[in-house]
Amino acid sequence: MMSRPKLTISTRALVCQDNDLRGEIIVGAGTVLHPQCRVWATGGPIMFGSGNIVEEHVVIINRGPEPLIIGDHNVFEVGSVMEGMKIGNRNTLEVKAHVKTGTWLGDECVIGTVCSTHENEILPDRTVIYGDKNDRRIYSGNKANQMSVHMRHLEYLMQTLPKFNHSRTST
Amino acid sequence: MALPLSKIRDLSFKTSIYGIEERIVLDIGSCYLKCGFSGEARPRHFLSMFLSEEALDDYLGLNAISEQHVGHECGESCNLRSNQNCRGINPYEYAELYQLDMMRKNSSGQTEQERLQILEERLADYLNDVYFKYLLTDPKQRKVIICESPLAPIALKESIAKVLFEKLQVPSVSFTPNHLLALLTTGTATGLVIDCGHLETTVLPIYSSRPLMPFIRTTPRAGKFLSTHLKQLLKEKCPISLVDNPTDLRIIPEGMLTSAFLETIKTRLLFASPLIINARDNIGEDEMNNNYRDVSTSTEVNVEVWLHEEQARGKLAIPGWIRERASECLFNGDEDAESLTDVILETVSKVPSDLRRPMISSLLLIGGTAQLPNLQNRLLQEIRRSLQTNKRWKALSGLADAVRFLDDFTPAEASLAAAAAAATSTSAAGLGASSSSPMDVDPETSAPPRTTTRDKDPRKKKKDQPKKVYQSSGKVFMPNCRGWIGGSLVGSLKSSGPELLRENFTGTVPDWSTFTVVSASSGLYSSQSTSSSSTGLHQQQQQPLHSEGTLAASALSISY
Amino acid sequence: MDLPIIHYSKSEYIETDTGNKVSRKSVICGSQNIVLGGKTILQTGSVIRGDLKRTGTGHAVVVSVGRYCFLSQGCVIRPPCKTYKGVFSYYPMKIGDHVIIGEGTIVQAATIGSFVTIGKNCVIGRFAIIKDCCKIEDNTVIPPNTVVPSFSIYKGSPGKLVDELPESIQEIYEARTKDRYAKFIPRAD
Amino acid sequence: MLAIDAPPGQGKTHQPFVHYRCLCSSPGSSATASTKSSSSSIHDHEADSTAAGTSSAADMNIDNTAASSSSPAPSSAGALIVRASPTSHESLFSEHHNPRSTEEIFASGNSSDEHGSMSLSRLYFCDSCGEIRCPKCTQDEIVCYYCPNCLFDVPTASVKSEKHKCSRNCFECPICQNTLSVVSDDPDVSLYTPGMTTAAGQYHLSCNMCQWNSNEIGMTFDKPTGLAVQLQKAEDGLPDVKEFGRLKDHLEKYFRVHGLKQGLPSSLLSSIQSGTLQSLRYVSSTNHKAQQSDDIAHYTPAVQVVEDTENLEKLMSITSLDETTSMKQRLLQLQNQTYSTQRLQPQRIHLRIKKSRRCRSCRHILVNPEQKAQATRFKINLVALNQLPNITIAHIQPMIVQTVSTVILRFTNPRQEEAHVSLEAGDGANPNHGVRILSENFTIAPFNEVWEYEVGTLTAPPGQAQEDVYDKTANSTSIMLYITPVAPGEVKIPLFVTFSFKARKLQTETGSPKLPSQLVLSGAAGRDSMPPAPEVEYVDKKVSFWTVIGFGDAVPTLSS
Repeated sequence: MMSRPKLTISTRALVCQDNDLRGEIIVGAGTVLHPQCRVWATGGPIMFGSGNIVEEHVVIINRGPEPLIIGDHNVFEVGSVMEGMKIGNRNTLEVKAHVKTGTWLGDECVIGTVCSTHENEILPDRTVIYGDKNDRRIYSGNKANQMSVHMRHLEYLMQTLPKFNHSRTST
Repeated sequence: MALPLSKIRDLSFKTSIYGIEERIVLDIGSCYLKCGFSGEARPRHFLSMFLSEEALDDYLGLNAISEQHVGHECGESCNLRSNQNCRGINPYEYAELYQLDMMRKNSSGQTEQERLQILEERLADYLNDVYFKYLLTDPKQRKVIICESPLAPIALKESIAKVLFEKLQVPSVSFTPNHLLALLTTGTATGLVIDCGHLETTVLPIYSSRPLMPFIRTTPRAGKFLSTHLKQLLKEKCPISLVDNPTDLRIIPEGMLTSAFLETIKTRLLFASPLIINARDNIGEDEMNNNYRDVSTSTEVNVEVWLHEEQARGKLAIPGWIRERASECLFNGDEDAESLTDVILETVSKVPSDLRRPMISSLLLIGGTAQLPNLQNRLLQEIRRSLQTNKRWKALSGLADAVRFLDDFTPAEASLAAAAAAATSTSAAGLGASSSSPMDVDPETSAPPRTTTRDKDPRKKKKDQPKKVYQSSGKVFMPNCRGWIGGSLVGSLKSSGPELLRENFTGTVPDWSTFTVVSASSGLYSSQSTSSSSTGLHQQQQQPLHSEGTLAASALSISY
Repeated sequence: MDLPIIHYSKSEYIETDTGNKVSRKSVICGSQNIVLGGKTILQTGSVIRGDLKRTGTGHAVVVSVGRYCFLSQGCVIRPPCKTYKGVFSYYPMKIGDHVIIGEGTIVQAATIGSFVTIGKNCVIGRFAIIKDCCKIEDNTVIPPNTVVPSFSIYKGSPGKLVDELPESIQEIYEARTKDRYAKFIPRAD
Repeated sequence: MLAIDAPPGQGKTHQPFVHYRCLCSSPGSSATASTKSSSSSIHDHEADSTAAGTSSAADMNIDNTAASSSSPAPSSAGALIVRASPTSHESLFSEHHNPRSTEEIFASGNSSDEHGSMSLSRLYFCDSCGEIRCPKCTQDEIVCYYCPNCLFDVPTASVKSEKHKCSRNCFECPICQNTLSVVSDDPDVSLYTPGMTTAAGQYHLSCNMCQWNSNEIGMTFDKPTGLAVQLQKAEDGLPDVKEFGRLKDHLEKYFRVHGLKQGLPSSLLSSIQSGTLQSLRYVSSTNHKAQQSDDIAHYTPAVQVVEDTENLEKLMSITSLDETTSMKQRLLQLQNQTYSTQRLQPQRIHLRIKKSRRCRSCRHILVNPEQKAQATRFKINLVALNQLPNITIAHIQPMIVQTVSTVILRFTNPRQEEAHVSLEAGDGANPNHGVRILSENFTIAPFNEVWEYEVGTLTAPPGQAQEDVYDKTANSTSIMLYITPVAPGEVKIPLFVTFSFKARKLQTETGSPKLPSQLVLSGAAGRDSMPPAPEVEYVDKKVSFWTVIGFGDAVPTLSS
């Protein structure tokens, strides 16, 4: 095993045991890391805000020297890959979505299933990338609704996951 | 809104519960196929025929079997010749369903046969899809109306009939001329119909619902011509810059300029410029392009592309002047290919002199290329300008004030005045002539963008002056659907062109150009006239028509 | 061509009484909530999330997989979730018999019928319903709540009907899954 | 990104495959010609089946003349009588051609061109004709309609008036064509409890793919059900529908005025081709008033639609391709074919159908699914897979030019009777590779349910079978082939298979004529017309067909 990760986990966060964490990682309150996810702070630290969900097979890598700051209430669905520079709040990386190196995500973006961004770009708020050809549009839906669903989702995970999984604490 | 209007109509026409009386209306073009049921105001489906070259080979069995075709693994998705799959191989390239020179005899017999085979197989696939995937109706139950272009190759008509009768077993097929059908959607039966499609533009005068076939004229200035011109412009004028290194410019790789790519640019970015620029004689093309560039007010559009060779993202910048001027090629004719304007005026000049005014004041532009935003207004200006300035049309210059499209509005005062003036000279009832609208008095100089674009506004204008001489419904129907809608109208009235019944199908179909005789009511198709080939565009020979003896007029063979 | 014989290391796989062969290198969360029908194979790296169970209920089956199924390497079976009447919950998933799920495919469907083949690297969205006798081509995305009717071939993102399966497909898929099971044999050592 | 991939270009590698040939696509075949009178095709079938019945398994050269005089009417076609047809078929029939003789089949498909051949899983086997049928030589019929999203059966009566679209709550996203969900602003509200008092317009359609939301176009609903009706109502109230209705009235009047006999307009459409010069001159030289009656009366449109000038201006100032609709999006919006993405409307989901299939030559049903949308069972399913030996390539050596490669083909018998197979390599391939079949005649054991459970023991030691075959297990027999490719490139060979077996003939008490199940084979030889014998009777059946087998690419020489 590599050098032990340096974890700073909020007491109100839930980080499952069975996953692969490397480097310096700070996990904010209410954030949930499912088993089988991979968070590698090989360069600078990775800092999660509050209320994020990181599902299995997710890869979050920070290779650069700067810290990778992840805002609040983002969802990283199964198999998504985050290599970007910065991510705002309430973004969704759907299943197998890929945010490439050097990219910044604003707020409330949706990177659709199996879609990817380009390298080194800045996505404005409410960008959605979807479909075979990575089409883009700016959507105008109502996120407030989805926020309440997100909060309930977190609540559920906080209750259910510890029944079946061991969790980690700060090192 | 109470009961929808269409419902009331349905009742009044005694449609049965299954609506079997309603016919299938098909408009089969070289690039798009429109299909639907008669009695409906718009086609149900509008299918594009994008098909790869590779897939085309499949029809000949030249191609390798796709990888899925392996033993038991196979069979799930190896419906090799299904259109979907063919399109899937390379969905960006297509071949037109047919070519105009399909029947040209100079090509070797084998290839012609092959071409026919491909045509038939493609048609069989498309039509099978039309019935079982789109219209979802039993082909055996409904009669079929084909909106046909009068100059489409006879082989196409024969193949259509063959597929419909033999593969699908439809009870009857009637070929009905597209131009006339389109004209009926304006509520009139006299006019000059300009069908600006993909392969060619055909202009056909129709008088009292009689297509004046001898006066039909065509020009290749149409959609395909525009695509070729656009391709040239893109290649020469639009380098691609790399996204990562904007100063690094590349020429568009040939492989990128597929039909689908061009179609995308054409249908999403191009429009006809509202400004006419006068070309001096002998002006170089480059100079002209510079002129275009200088006066252009349209924005540049960046299209992101992927450069395969460089493995890099590129940006194709399409300048505004190309967007507005690519369609200029439709208005600049030469000897081989007359411009739209010239072909229209040529037709007008050839019709009997007392029909000229009714014709030029009842223009109707239809066809896929007519969807190009602002094309019709531009054409109107061009026609007026030609009449006023072009020496060739000096004889017609008196008609300049009468030029009018049937689906344009004319201000009431102007039309009243014009109608009064025209009252003595026009022939048919309901027809009149208009003066030019005040907005574009001077077609020489720039007229501002007047009424424009394909997008029809659902807002409808109230009829404030019900006693107007002109009552046009305006752009209520799309130009590319008008022919189909006409077919639907005629079909819902239980009429159509002469019907060819399945029992009597012998493999041949009536041919416009040979004026084959058809007795409509009995459905008997007599193949007396096998004399002339399909090339007879200005065929002199005409034969009498035996339709229940109702027709008194013109049972004489005449010479032209 | 015949399917190739797959040899596996005897130490890696656990064979159950009913003939299920489950890799020790697969991740099975909440195994008490998972039912495998028999003669089903779970390959290396596959994940089944039996821990995401419905709120409120006591012991409940979260994921049930039928007979002769083949879950390839790296696929993820994960029950779908939504809020219903204001309550957020995960809901059980049912997979029928003779189902093949390709490598790297992520399934969050509500139901997958019998005689279904899902290709590699597909994503089956939340609460999707795949009926009996279907094929999902490689790299297809079936968006949430989509229904795939019987005898369909879906492809693309979003997955669209591209063709129909032949009427003989049930026999073909049944024979294939059985063949696959028969050819999944321990390495002779 | 408009990333257009160039076609793959490089030669693909060819995979091994086994295809079966359907005779309908072979040159000179008449299998699809079923549009003639039905009696002749029935005649064909009759002869086919009797001939197939008489041919004994061992005898390759069937005496078909004898066959034709044997007993008529197998149970499946009991009502039909062999007639001495006056057509040319008669002469053929008295010779040995009409029932497809082995030689005839042999002659029709002896080439390696896989055009018209498919994997077994896509094919059907018509047991009254004794021939393979492909999807192209079957006739589709609609069994039932259903919505592919909600899977509800739609009664045939309402299908057309609902425009073949789902009339429940199923919609397609106008941007990405994904299925839309009905969502509420308030997450605590259940969509499934109607009758609740809810805020006005709190429901809308939303796409979970591209995040499109019907709020964007101002479309909201007060209740979450019956949305389709609301949308269709709006669609039917559009100006084109109104105008269409007006035109229909207008033209109907016109058609009626002109005394249209038998519903066909005299002057309007049937006389189209008489639009001759002669009549024109007549028209021109006489009083126009006289002609007026022949023209359409003055028409007053129901609506007036102006073009939208905004659109051209907008189009002139766009900067990205995404600001206009794609052709795909546009063609799904036939109510206006809009350029503007903001005007795209959600569309109701198109229905799908279940189909039954008939043999084109004998009209027997080959496939008949159960009527319920969700059922996957079939009442009749005569797929070839259950009736013909399934050939798989069990082992293959790489193909090297001028080097002998060994291939093992496995023949699996799906029938419950022992089968005899004889093989013959065709020589019609191009290039003609050297083929040596080690066992040309062999038997395959019948299929037995019990063997299902011992699939694990499928590897009996090879070479130990009693017959001179490579291997025999359960219901399959493997044989060895030596292939010597003569040229590089894909190696494929035509292989002629004759398959004979003793079919069990079940006597049905009722003699129901419509029960061609797998086990009931209609071919019968020398049997009584109606014996109530309860015991199982066996008849000899022999089926011949062509296959094309590909072995992948041959490499020029062995690289050492």
